[in-house]
Amino acid sequence: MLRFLRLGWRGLREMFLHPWAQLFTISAVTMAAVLAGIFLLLLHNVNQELIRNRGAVEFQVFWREGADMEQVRREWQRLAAMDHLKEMETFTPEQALEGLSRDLSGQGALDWLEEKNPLPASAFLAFNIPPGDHSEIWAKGLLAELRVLPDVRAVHYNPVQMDLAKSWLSVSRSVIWPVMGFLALVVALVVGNTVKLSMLTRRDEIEILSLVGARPWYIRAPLLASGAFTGLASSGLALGLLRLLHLRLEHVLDFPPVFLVISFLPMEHCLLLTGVVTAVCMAGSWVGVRQ
Amino acid sequence: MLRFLRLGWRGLREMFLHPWAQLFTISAVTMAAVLAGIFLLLLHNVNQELIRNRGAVEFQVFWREGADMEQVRREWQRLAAMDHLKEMETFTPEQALEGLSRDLSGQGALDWLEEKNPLPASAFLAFNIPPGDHSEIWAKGLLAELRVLPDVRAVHYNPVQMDLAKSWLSVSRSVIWPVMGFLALVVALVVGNTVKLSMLTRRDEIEILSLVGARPWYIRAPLLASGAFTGLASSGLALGLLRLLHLRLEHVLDFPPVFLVISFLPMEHCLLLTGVVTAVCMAGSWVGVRQ
Amino acid sequence: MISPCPVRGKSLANKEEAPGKPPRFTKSGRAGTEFGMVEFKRVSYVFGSSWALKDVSFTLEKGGFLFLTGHSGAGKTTLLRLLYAGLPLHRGRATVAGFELHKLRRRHVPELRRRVSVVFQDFKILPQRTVFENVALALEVRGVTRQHMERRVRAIVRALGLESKSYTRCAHLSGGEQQRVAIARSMVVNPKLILADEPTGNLDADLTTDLMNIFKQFHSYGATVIMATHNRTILNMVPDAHILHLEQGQVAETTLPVEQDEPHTEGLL
Amino acid sequence: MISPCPVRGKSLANKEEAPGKPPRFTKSGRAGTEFGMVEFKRVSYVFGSSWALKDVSFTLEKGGFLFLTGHSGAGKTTLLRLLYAGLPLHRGRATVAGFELHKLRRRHVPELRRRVSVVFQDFKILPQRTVFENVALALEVRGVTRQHMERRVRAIVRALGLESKSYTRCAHLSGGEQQRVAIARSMVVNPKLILADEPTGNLDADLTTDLMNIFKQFHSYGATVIMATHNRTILNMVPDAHILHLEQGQVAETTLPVEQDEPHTEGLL
Ligand SMILES: Nc1ncnc2c1ncn2[C@@H]1O[C@H](COP(=O)(O)OP(=O)(O)OP(=O)(O)O)[C@@H](O)[C@H]1O
Ligand SMILES: Nc1ncnc2c1ncn2[C@@H]1O[C@H](COP(=O)(O)OP(=O)(O)OP(=O)(O)O)[C@@H](O)[C@H]1O
Ligand SMILES: [Mg+2]
Ligand SMILES: [Mg+2]
Repeated sequence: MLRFLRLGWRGLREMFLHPWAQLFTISAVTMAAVLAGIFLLLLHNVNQELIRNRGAVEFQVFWREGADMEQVRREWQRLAAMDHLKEMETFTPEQALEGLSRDLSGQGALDWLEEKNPLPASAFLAFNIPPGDHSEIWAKGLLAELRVLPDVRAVHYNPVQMDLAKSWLSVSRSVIWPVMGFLALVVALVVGNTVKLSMLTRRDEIEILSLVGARPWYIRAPLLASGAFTGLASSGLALGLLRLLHLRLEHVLDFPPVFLVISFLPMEHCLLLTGVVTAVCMAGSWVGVRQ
Repeated sequence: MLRFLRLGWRGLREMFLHPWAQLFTISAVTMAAVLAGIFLLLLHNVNQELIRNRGAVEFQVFWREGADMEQVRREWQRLAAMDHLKEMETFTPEQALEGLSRDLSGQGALDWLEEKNPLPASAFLAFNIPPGDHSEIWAKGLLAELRVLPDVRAVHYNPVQMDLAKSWLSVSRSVIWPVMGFLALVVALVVGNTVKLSMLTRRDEIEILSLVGARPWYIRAPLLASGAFTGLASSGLALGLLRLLHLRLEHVLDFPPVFLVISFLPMEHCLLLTGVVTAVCMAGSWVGVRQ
Repeated sequence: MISPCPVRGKSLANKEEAPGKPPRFTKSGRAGTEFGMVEFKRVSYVFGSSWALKDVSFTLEKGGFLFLTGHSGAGKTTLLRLLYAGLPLHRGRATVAGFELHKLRRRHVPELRRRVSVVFQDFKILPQRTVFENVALALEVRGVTRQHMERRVRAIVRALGLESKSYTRCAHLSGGEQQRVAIARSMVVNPKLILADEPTGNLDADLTTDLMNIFKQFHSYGATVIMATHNRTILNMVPDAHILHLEQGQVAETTLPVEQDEPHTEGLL
Repeated sequence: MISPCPVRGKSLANKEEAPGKPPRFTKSGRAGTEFGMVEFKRVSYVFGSSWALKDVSFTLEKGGFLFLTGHSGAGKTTLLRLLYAGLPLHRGRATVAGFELHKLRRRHVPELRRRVSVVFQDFKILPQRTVFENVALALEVRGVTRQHMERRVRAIVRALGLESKSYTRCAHLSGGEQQRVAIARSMVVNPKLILADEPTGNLDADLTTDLMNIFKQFHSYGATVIMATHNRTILNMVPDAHILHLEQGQVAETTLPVEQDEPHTEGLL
């Protein structure tokens, strides 16, 4: 074990024998990692947006004209306590007329209707779709539940909304992971090739070590150590650069109707990036010895 | 000239003396180019979406109640011929009531209003913002123009819409180009470093050529040729891979409310990618000789 | 002068297996012959279509001294490369340092190379490392402790007149100095079998004499030496040395006892 | 035997400037001295803190033959490196092949190197290319046409006994064969000034004699030769050769006429 550490330490010292090659390698790996990181950042934020928006199913509940407002209000209270409710807005007939009037002209155009208000009481309910695949059935159940409320005349619900949610789910399943995988592959190839290329500059060294009787692990341990160092240094640098980029762009989408504050990669993603890059660098060093 | 071509040809032949290094280089460069290409594809499609949606300013024009429908219709025809008009929808009072009624319950709830329709004639107009920075002034002018139409009681227009358009413009100005620039830089670094690294494997060769009296351009011409080849081959491969990826993902966002068919990079972008990668490879070869 | 057999330092070549000990396993390519002996039986080697070695047979007893001579391209380096498993042995049988080369497994190659010290014709030193580091490499690879290493490296470096260059990178050495580094690296492990390929090509007469004295000293302490050379003057420096003269890959002349049994066997078939 | 001065082939070294022609410009480092002459005046060279050459002065007339001798590390290679601008000349003045080394501009280095043919101690051949390609390289660099090139390369390769290896990669050659490729490359351009650094280190006596005959032939046709060597036997092979013996970077002994004016001038100041 001590010997292994010593060999690793030697690997790190030896990196300075080829400072240029090392510098090139680290910067190329860093840049590849930055590219991957930008993708991760993008996917992470898109995914967050999706998660925030996807699950909402919206219902509009209309009560009978002239329903007892006392009872309707009591029902509203019951509705407000329902599971998975995300948002609820209620309209008395007066509020509805006011809104309609405002929508139409903003000048009290329908004031003359006030005495004989034709509009019913209504409520707008948005529910988060609970996790699981039975969202359709669940929504149907909810619809039925709402329809049988006393004095409710009609419940509208928009199945397109459900489609959208389902589509997003399928997109994030069918695109995001394959794209991530492809991305990881690309980064692995770039990083691996860069490392292998820099191994080529050390081929003579490896040959000589083997000629004087070094065991394979004696040759490899230092290379693995320097591979690990390259990977850690590069991914560290890459995360630093990403953070800078993020600070620069954090609020760039934070304007009126979008209000999207770009969030940085969560810890797991950072660790993932570091891990993958380091692993690939070490694998590159390992394979490089065979060439 | 002929000599130069011969040297270039020699450069290409010599690539096969270091097949591994060349293969690594080409695949690393290809992968970097693919990453850049994915970004380009993304930006291109986002940008297209923005261009399609950004410029619309929407106006709602309400006529006085009981205005002469013949005259209103004539005005509609004039409006339909306006510059930059993107979309126009017109509503007679009957249509408006029908829509309202449908919106409220879908069951002819407001049928009893038909005799004494309280709603005015109205029109929905969406204009593309013409290029240039004076969109605000232009929109104000348009608003004034619409307000003075005979019998028009009110014109509503949503300044948020304008904000959105302006914000998108500023985003695409403040984000997309910096990101593209950064991206180009990153690709240049990855590619350049990879090429320089592969030059390291040819350092002895360069030294020997110089020792036997080769002029600098005699050394460089073949390297530039092989750099150019590397760049062209890599960007060609990268475009091929991108196209495959595109074919795979073309219709993945083409579902109900999004309807986004991802389009491939236009010719100019492809040429740009090829050009940048090739130039960077050649520059890398050029610089590599000094190291 | 350095002592090839230091009293305290154990002989490194034998670190893992004492000479004369019976072989522990033979499947892996370990031979039943005595450690330190070199034996070739009808060994041939082909590069592509040209024969670098053809039916070479000889036996060098433990502690022998053999000069390999022959014109440029005769196959001297090829023969030595076979001995340290720098080339795989496909035709014929050979035994060296207790290993049977024709049965040698990949994972036993490092072990073989720790028993056989080689001075390469093209030096094969690491240009970016110092003289000290290059020489110490051979010990480091064998897991020798730091203090012991320092002492031995200093001694051999001094013996070869490289003291003042100890901390110079090998890329900055003259041709002869590089050659001496290569020699020092092979000597520092106190080898029992030394293969030296043209070790005096870049050295002047005085240095050559000094160097041959070092080789002779190792030899007198029991090391087996095989040296490929063009330099006729050094042939006379070792009175009891054998000579194997190669011509186009074949043994043209030799002072070694030649076994005649193999062609005989062939005649019987 | 190859002819150093072919009747039809023009002398390549003089392609750009005929010998004896007055120099066209002196600012750039071209000298007023006769082409082909080598002159050193109080030349020194320091690597870091150690003097590789110290106050070396000599004059070698056009067509002269000079052996550089000296122990390993004496500075022979350093002297030759200065001559082909492999090292920059900072102290002293030197003239070679019509160039003043102390004034030499970077862009004139290729021109200088086309006039000076060098056999490097470590060969400096391209291992991945064939023998033919390596030898042809020297001609290619000078822009020689293909047919002329083939003829000359074949002739020199035959003269050095490498015919059968013409299309072998140099990585697959023996040490002596590689050395001969390096020699062939320097000879193929029909040089007027040859610098050879230890050209016989890996060659046996017969080949050395052959090779020296080639050098002598070039010499007899008017080429200037400077050869660094350890091999004392070859010193006698060229009867009219001069010897410059270096010791720790200083001229210890020489058969060249030594100019005494510089120390004299110093005495006057
Ligand atoms: N890797 C190789 N591939 C093909 N041929 C080779 C290879 N190595 C050596 N040869 C050929 O095998 C023959 C013997 O080579 P070897 O190196 O053994 O000669 P040598 O006796 O050491 O010569 P020298 O004295 O010049 O070093 C030569 O003709 C050489 O060209
Ligand atoms: N690049 C360098 N950096 C530092 N010192 C050097 C360098 N090249 C040579 N030297 C030193 O300069 C001295 C002269 O070296 P040089 O190569 O000229 O010797 P040489 O006479 O050719 O020796 P040999 O016969 O061994 O080839 C040596 O001590 C050497 O170590
Ligand atoms: Mg040899
Ligand atoms: Mg030298």
